[in-house]
Amino acid sequence: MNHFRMEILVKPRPGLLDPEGKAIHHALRSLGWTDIHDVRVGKAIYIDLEAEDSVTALETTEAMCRKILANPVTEDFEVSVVGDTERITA
Amino acid sequence: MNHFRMEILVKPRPGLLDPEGKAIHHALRSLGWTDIHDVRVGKAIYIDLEAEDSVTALETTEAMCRKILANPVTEDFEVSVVGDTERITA
Amino acid sequence: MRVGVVTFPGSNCDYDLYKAAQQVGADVEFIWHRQKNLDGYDVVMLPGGFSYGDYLRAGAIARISPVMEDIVGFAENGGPVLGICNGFQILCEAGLLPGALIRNVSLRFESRDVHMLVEQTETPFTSEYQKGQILRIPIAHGEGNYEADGQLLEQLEAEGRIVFRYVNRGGEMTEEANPNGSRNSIAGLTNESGNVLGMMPHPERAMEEVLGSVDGMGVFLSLAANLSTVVL
Amino acid sequence: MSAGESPTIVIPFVSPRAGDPVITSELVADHGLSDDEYERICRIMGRTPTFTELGVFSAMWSEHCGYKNSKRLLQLLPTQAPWVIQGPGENAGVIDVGDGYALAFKIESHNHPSAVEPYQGAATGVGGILRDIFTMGARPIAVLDSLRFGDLDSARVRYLFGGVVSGVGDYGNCVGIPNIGGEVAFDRGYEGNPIVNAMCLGLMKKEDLITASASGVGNTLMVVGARTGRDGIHGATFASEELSEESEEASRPRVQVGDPFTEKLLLEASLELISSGAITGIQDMGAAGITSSASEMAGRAGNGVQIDVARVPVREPDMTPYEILLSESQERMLVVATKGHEHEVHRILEKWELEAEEIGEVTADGRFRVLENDAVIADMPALPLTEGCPTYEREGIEAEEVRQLREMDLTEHLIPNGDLTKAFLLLLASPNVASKRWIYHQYDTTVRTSTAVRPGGASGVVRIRGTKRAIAATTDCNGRFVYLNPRRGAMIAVSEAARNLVCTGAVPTAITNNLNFGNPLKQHIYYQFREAVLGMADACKAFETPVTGGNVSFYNETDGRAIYPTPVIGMVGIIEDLSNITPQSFQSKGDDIVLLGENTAEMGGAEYLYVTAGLVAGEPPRVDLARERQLQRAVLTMIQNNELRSAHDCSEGGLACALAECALGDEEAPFGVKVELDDTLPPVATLFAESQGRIVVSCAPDRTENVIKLAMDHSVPARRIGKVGRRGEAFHVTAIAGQIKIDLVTLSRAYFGALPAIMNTPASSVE
Ligand SMILES: Nc1ncnc2c1ncn2[C@@H]1O[C@H](COP(=O)(O)OP(=O)(O)O)[C@@H](O)[C@H]1O
Ligand SMILES: [Mg+2]
Repeated sequence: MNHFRMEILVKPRPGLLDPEGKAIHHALRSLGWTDIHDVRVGKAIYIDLEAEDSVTALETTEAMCRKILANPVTEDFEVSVVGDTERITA
Repeated sequence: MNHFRMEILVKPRPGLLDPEGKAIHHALRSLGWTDIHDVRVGKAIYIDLEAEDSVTALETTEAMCRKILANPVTEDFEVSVVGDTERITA
Repeated sequence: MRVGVVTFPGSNCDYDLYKAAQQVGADVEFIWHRQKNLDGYDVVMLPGGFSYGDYLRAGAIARISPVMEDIVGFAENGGPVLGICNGFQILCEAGLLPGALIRNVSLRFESRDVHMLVEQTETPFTSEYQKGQILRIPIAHGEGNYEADGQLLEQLEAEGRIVFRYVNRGGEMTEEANPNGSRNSIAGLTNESGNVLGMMPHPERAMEEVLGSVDGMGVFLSLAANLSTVVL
Repeated sequence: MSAGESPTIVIPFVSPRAGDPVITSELVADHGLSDDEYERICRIMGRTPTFTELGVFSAMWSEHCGYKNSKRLLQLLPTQAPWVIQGPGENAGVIDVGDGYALAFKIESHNHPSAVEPYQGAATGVGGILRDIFTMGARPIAVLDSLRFGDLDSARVRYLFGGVVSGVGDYGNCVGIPNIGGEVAFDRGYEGNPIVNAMCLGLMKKEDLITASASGVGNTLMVVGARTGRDGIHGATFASEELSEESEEASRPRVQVGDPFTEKLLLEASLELISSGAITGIQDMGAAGITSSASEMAGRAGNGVQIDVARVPVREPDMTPYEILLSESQERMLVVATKGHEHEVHRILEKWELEAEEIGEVTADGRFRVLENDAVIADMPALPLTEGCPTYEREGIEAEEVRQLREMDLTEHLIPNGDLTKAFLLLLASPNVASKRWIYHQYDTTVRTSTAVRPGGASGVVRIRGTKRAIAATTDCNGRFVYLNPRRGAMIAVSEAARNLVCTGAVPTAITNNLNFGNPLKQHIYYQFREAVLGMADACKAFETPVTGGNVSFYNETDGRAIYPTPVIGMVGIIEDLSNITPQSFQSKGDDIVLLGENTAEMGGAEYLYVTAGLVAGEPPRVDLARERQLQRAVLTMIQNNELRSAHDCSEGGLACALAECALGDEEAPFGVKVELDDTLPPVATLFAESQGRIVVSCAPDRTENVIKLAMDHSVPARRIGKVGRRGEAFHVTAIAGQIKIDLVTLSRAYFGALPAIMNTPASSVE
């Protein structure tokens, strides 16, 4: 088995209301950053796990997303491997 | 001016307790995913903005992070450009 | 009427719900979230609170509790299920109710009295109310912003599944009267067959004059009225 | 040993642990210990301490745990009454509230952590005080929060304020404890050093009281709840240091993160443990973590404890014994399980999905002994840790600067600078007077379905289910008054707290206090502290409200400047009959408005001066404890005789603002007001002075005569000053030579709109 660090980005689905993004947009604008078109806020989840290889690691993580990490009604997700054994133990 | 989509990953600082990560870890374990060492949860923020070039876009976004997007006491952040004009309008 | 009130780790309105059901004469028991058998209950209630700290998303982790499988079965067999606040969030996460509850537009926890209009009285939860009645009931939540796509909203409206709506004191649907930004000012809705109700306001907190309102009693009286006839 | 020979004292030798630093005088100083204190430690030990032992002593002898500079004065406070079940010294005070119930209550500060990280600092502050309550065997039934910040025109202050409020809210909301009140003030005197005090009340059957002592030699020590990480190591010493530019950066790794979900589980598990009979003692791991909880529990029982740090479940690898002993990770408890009942503790904790680990035992030898696997790494007498901390009494001298401010002539400010109505609106919209809804709408106030009066009333009230009784609670302190005249200011704080309770129909019963001050080593701060304690002692005696516990927070300074001395009073009272609960706002048009007490021209410390001239100056208003007591007795009698429809005391903003609050209620249906005041005072004083001993009541017109007569019977000045008007009528208050006239919509907008408008402008953690 090998170690992998997985990064999961969970984002509000396009078109759905994102109150947090809206509020941040508003705050940034009033701080003088006026050249912003849109702000969306999601979650970044990092999971350190053991798996045979990176393909299995990805599959497992995607299964987690479908099962619980993302809400299919409101969210999309993206999964990637951001670290393997060496980088994690470092 | 050009369009850029910025991705900001805001993560809890290492060593600090991450109750949300802990709860998710526990939930994943009870669903049978036992090969997990650690779960940490942060925010993924996407900002579509206009800037001269990608260097300015990065600088501006980092300034936003320091000013308001990240809590310097408890969080670290990472900024990157994930899209330019074409990809955004697509 | 035999009522089961489910306790998840982090539920904090379970006791309040227990007392409210008892007040209308029900025989009430707590159901621990690991319990696997719902035989003998006439109604199952999912209380408010912060199951699993509301971490990840409100209701997301509670949804995988062992008891939920049986609750899904119970509901599919027509058993009445009432979810209040966090209970509503869990029902949405579990797919027993459509849509999702996301963060309040204010991004703040909102705790105060709201007014809501009773739109549907043909449900086991609201038969003792008058159609058009305006209730004053406390809310207390951070994620009560009901979100659904246009198609679903149309369907909910067309099927008359919106039971409660946020209004002002005069009964008008306004932006200020909507405490969390819910689509169509939805405060409570049912599933297709009408036996599952989710609502953000807390009727169990409006059961006695000393607490400021008795407008929540109708929910429990309705259940008692409907279910005692079934039992007898 | 033959007669006459002294017994040989065996001094246990402990060899230094590999990798630990050697003890140098710098290291001793870094631990906040003076040379004298260090010598004393060496004498107690009979040798030089190891690094771990030094850490333990330093934490236990810190200001926070050892009360070095406050203990002697605190002994002057009255602590006894027939209804006091548990006075100071335990996790919380406990009083008898009748019908077989006991009430545990206490207040705690989290000022320094909140200055560094407002959200987590405030959240963990609430977490800590809840644990203090449920470790007494009581179920928490209410929370209050007392807050102070700098002026809100700074983005950083808005950030602190917003963060603290959501931290207080999120934590209590998640655990499910209603917030029933509190207070907040904004003044440049708190810039950079906010005050965050949280109070909790818990209810139990009298027989369920349990104390935090390690009794029963051979019993097992268990740590339950969250794992131990490197959070807040040296928090106790940190809480006793001044803040500076650097401390913000330097103290970051010490930030503790709260987990209210785990706390909720811990609460349920603890109450179940206590009722199971499997344990003999339980204590929160607060400041100084395992060290303080274990040594305090040993100290109280006169026993010793032996702990193996290698058995403590940790969150991070490679933690040293020093770190494990001093970690302040939240949501942990130390439990003393009766020998042979450990499995029951495990069973209950498992049900609540929490960990429990056996880490040691209660011993008979009075030693605080720490092992790391088989090696002894600390071995010290337990009692001196908790009882041996040297205490100091210092010299206190008033600061010249304050004396000058107090003696300032305020006559010119009695002449209004323009229109009175305009000044009034400015005052009403000042964050110190304006509605605090923006705060308490973020707090769950109705969970547990027992809140009879929510925040927004004179005091919060929770009923006791199954009885006719209710408990009322309030927190009060006007720091400006204390700053200008500490003794009088403290008396006012106690009087105001009692007055607030009385207005809701409660009999003031006991207090807890949180003494927030600057650096006590400075003479003028010590002066403030001593005077405030003396004033509080006098007032508590006068109102028969003993002090059952409290907390001292010193070193509230930024770059050498201290906050206003702020002795927050948390007072509880008993309402014998729910029907006595009295609202603060007017209830019915046509009712008479009666003023109890006298208007005076005492403008010292008034909010009016701050709003119109940016001044904190003058002699604070006089307070006559005997007359105040009479006033309160009179109002209670009126309430018990059903004479009143509402009662509200006059505080910040004076009579005019009190009347506005009575008129506006919760905004939904405000009443008009028509009041005429014939005092021969400048109108500014009549309307805005913050003279003490005044309560505005309303009653049906046919009761007015009774009300005035009852007041006279108690020698309380009383007069009818006007009438409650119709809904939608104007707010009209006339004084000799001046008046306020304004429509209710404008009034309402000023009062309710102020805080939301301010908080809509962005906040930032950096200026
Ligand atoms: N931080 C707070 N938390 C909860 N309630 C608060 C807070 N600050 C103020 N309140 C509530 O707002 C109301 C007005 O506060 P305040 O003006 O301090 O009252 P008073 O002057 O009568 O003591 C009170 O009911 C108080 O409990
Ligand atoms: Mg006030």
